[in-house]
Amino acid sequence: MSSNTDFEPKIIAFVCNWCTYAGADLTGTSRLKYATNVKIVRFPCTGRIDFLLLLKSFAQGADGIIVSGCHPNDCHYTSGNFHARRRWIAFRSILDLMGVDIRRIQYSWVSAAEGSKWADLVNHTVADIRSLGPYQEYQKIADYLEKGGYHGED
Amino acid sequence: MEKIRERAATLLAEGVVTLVLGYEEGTKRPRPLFCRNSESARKLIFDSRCIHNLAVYLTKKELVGKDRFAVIAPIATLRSIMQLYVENQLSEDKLLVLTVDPSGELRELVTFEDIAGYVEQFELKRGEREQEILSKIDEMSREERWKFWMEEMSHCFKCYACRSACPLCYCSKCVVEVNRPQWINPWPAPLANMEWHINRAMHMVGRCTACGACGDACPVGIPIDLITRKMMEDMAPEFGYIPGQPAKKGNALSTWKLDDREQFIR
Amino acid sequence: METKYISQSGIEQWFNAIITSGKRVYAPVNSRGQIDFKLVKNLNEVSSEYIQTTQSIKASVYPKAEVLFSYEKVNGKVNLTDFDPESVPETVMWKVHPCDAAGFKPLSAIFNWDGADKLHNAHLAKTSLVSFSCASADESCFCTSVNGSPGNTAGSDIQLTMLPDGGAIAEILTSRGGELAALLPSVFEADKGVKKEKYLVDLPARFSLEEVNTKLSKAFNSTVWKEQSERCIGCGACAFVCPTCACFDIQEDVHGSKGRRIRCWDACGFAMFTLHTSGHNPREHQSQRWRQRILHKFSYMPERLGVVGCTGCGRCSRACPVDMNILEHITSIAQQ
Amino acid sequence: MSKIGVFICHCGENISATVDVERVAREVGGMEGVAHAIDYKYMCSDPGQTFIKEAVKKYNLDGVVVGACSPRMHEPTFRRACAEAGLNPYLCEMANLREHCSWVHEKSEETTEKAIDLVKMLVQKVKKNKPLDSIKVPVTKRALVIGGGIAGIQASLDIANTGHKVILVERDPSIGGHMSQLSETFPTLDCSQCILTPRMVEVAQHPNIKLYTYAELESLEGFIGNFTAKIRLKAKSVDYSTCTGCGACIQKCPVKKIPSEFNAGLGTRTAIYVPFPQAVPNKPVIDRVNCNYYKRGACKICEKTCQVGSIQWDREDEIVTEEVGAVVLATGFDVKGADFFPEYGYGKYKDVLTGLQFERMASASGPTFGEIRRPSDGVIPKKIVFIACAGSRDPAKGIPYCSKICCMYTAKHAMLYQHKVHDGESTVFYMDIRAGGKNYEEFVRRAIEEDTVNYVRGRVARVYEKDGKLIVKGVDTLLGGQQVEIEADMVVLATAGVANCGSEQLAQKLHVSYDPYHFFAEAHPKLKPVETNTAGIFLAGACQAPKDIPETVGMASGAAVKVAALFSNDELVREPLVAVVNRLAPPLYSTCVGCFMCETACPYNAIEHEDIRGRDGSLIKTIAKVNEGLCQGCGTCVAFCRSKSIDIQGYTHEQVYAEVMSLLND
Repeated sequence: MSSNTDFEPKIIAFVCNWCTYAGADLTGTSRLKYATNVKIVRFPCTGRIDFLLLLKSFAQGADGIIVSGCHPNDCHYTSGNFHARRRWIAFRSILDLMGVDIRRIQYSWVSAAEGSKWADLVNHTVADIRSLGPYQEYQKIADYLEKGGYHGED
Repeated sequence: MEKIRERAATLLAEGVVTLVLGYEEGTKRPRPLFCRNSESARKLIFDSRCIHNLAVYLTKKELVGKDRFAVIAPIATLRSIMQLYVENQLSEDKLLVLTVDPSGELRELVTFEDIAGYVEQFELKRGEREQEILSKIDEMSREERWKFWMEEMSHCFKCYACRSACPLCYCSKCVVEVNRPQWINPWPAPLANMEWHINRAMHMVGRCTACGACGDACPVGIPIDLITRKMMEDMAPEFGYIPGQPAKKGNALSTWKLDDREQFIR
Repeated sequence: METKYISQSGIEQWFNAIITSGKRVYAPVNSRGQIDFKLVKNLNEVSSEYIQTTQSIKASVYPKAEVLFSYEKVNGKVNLTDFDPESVPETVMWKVHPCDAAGFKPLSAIFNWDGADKLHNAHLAKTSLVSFSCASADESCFCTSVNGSPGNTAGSDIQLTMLPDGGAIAEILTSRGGELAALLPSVFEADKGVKKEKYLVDLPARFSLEEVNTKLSKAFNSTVWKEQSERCIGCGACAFVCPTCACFDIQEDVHGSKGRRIRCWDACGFAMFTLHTSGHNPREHQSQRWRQRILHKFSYMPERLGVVGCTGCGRCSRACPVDMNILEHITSIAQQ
Repeated sequence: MSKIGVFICHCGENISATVDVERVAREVGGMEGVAHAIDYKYMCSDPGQTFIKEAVKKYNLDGVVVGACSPRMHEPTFRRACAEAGLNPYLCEMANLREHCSWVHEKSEETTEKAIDLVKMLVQKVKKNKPLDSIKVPVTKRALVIGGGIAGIQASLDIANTGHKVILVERDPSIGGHMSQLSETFPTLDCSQCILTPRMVEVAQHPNIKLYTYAELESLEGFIGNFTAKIRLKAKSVDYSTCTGCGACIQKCPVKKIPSEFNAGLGTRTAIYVPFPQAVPNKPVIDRVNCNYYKRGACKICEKTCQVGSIQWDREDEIVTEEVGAVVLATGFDVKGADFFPEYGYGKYKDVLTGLQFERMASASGPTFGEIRRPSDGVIPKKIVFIACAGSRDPAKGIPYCSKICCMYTAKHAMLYQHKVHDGESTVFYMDIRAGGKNYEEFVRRAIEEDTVNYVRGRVARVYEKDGKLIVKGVDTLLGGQQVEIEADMVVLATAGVANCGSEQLAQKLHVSYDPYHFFAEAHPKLKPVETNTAGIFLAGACQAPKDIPETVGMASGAAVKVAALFSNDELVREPLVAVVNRLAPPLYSTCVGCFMCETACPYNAIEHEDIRGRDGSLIKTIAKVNEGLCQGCGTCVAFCRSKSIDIQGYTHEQVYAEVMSLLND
């Protein structure tokens, strides 16, 4: 996969309401700038973020994903992020076994006070995904039913 | 073998149990047998070819009924029974476990504590087949792994034999049948199949006992058991669980530790 | 209908001629430890040592999931794109067993019983079947019990019966078969008068269809269903490998303002198959679903469509994870 | 089809300067199901809200999306506006066009397109929103306070003084706790008993406080506002309704050599006893483990002595049930005792004491009536060594934390010693002096400067006995690690404060979490220091972490206010953003199969078991049920549930799925 300077990656961010969403609010209040590629979906807690949403995002054409919540011990619900951390440890290991490109999922802890960290995270992730290129490997097969691609037919 | 037949016949004749779940000779290899009277207990066999995980039947109420029943359980089945117990799916007063220990002795395990103690003696090891395929996968690059699995997944026609054969897939409505929203596309297609198998592996974290029933059941020969197996091997030391010796409360994904290790969260 | 002789090298030349004609050719290939129909380009890819492919030719002739039509809403107007029969490529199924070829009759009976099924018929119209008669069988085979035989030509366009010299008796059975042979007429030599029966496997019938039919007509409330189905775990393996199973599901695949309607395989053995929205399930237990499977194939179809829903290929028995052996079960019903 | 109203705010120029708001309104207005879309200068202003209210009525809207600032800012505003117009407030959502868009991007096509995407995403979400009603939970306005030390006393009095009933449960025969054992208190050196005893009496006499001493919590069921507490009243063997507390029985009791708990083992008590003279209630209990009658079946001297016949030999433990709406945990702490310090000879040498023992010795009511005397021979020690951080801040001992109070009480001990033994010499070994608190540093300076206490910065390696002296070997780290050896007559260890024994079991009974040291865990380390994770259960004092008296009292009053606030309403009204387990028609009833893994995933113990029974009463299945009084809406159970049987209102599967699909589809 070659990097493509014209390529504008689609990145979706799953964040918790109490830390990262608030941190991203602070980025705004601080007028820090970041790329428009990332769009945020708000969740009560990282503990709520279903791994299936990540899979569906890739299938729907996301080139990259950000998952972010409270730092350990800072969870509004005390342990939602710890549950989430375990979920991501397992999920990453399974995706890696299956050959899914796990470099395209960026996990992070961004607190409500880390407005600049959020901007950095977004900009870094956009740059990383831009250099990885579009996730065609995944998107290509998302459309296939059976024929027309993966049965050795073409 | 004779001892198992005798014991099963006695249990049924004396009304201790109304059903003995065991194995009989099948077309090419032994198959599950439901003995409901001492007469049919004569058909029972038990040897190393008996590999069906009979624990899959234990959560089917219409089959096991309301009375006490016995199950002939090799070690893999015992591990599943322990996991089912922790997940509130079995009760001690309904179940009697018969097994044959390595010395050939017939053992009766009455309590889950007994089963746990018995299971503890056996180590879970990779077989030759698992070793061969997994080491092949280990050597692949990410792109090769993706190609390998996509090729395998293109054969899957979603008969769900893997799900049906798994003792731990006892949900009354599986997530693939949830359609608001339709998380996983119900038709067989390479990606929809992949999503199903990733999902299955995630649902098995901290639960899979690596019995291999899913892989054995797959009619098109996808080594799906190795997905959960590899996951189990990677996660067990990470989260400190031992298949067949589950923690009393919760499992790997419903519990956590302050110092769970990861290197990927920025 | 004419009978010809084709030599070993003739077979290869003819095969290559079919490939060159641009038709897709599917044939049994040994890959990943399984024999299944795959797209082939060379005759040497085709497997010889096997009794039966895991999946029937149904798996290659029809997609497992197929778009009935697709739609898109643009500026408040819906544009519909219907299924195009011409999109189906010309396909030759090579080395089909007679039991697979026979499967299209029951399939057509189901798909066309009330109205012509556009998709089914399109696939059929574009598919030619070159069957090979059977010189071997295993304990799961029982075509002779269900109106078939190792040399049954029903459904085939051309049937080859392999001879010890590597050549074959070629029965050109249909005009479509004639067209296929016409791709390289020179290799089809005059019939040498060899009787093909000599080269077929001997497979005595295991039960009488009439007897089974009579027994089944009174068996709806029998306990046999529960007894036989106890070990059934309710997967769909049997239905998906079957050459005559036709259960399907209709699904919508919607993305924003675009979408497509998909027909995909389903199985009457699944608990969800008959589940009503209310929560009621007329076939609540596996025994009822097993009964449906057997009665549909051996009673309802002969009664209503005039064709048996089983060709005796034995795939379901081989694929079953818990050894639900259909031959054994039907035999025991016949003997009751 | 939905009828959704979309309202795009310019926020003055905050949004409109970088986002083409008119285009946003125009494009979103063309969406399927959007009935009305406008943009306006200030949506949050009165006229802006009026636009929304009027549109709700005019277009009969069934959903509203406001594209403006962060929902963390104005979501309540717009939801209220919708509610006033008759639209369920939970059918209103906000798209964050300011903080997440206009403020972080330059003016460009992309920025406007992102704004459109964000609004569209919320339109797709709101299509899946369902009207929700607030959750109302009735409140039993009676509090349970567990632990009768200063924390429990303060909390009980504060709650009782707001007019609510309090049930105070104390494990020991008397309330008072550790504070009643102290001699003087830092930094003022006023007598502990003198300031505590009036409070104890006030508790006993308060009309709103029901006191159970010699009692322990057996179980606690229920949830905020609706707890049922079972309390075990341990058999006292004395009928308090007739006992006059004359004390004659105590005088006559022949078993006199039982080490006194109150005196930290330095004095003795009898088998029938009150722990200390000012005890509340000042009536005795019989210690059945040591009583001759209970041990051997004969004696009964107390019974013969008792003029009013109050001795009840066959009295049994009793369980009482109390309905309460809130619980304050005030079970205090303990100090590390014997065999924890083999290197300091505690337990081996009689003249090595804990701080608490020294406290009793310095107390005028203590075993030596306030004189400092060696337990071994009764001689007044001339040289005394105090060792601070005995166990605390020592990861090797498993206590990495600072016990917080030791620096201060060690200074106090040294000072008291110098006041009592004028020619005495005292040395304090310390790691750091932590004297953060009002007048604390001054207090320590006074000990060093006015009372000539010798402070040595360093660790003591070993204490051993030689020729009747305790040899203290340590280093002075300020003098470059020079070896220091002191021949002392007495050594006092400022032992670490640890969680009370049984706190782990208690926490499990109450379903509150605890830290690795078994101190109870607060709900948030900064913002919710007195709350626990379990709604309706609060913390006061050293059961949360070691702390001094003023801090404890402050925290107790804080907990009391939390309880009072809870009791200020007849019903608890909560946002309905809670998890729900699906319920279906028979025969499935629910897709939940009752694996109960959600039970461990829930941080709030909100998952309960619900039995589904047939008409004949037979059990069909047991499924999970969310207690909406306890659920805080984190949704961890939702992501965990394999069969998607649990969903969370406000962030349902359908809602978040629609959002994600909307973002990626175009």
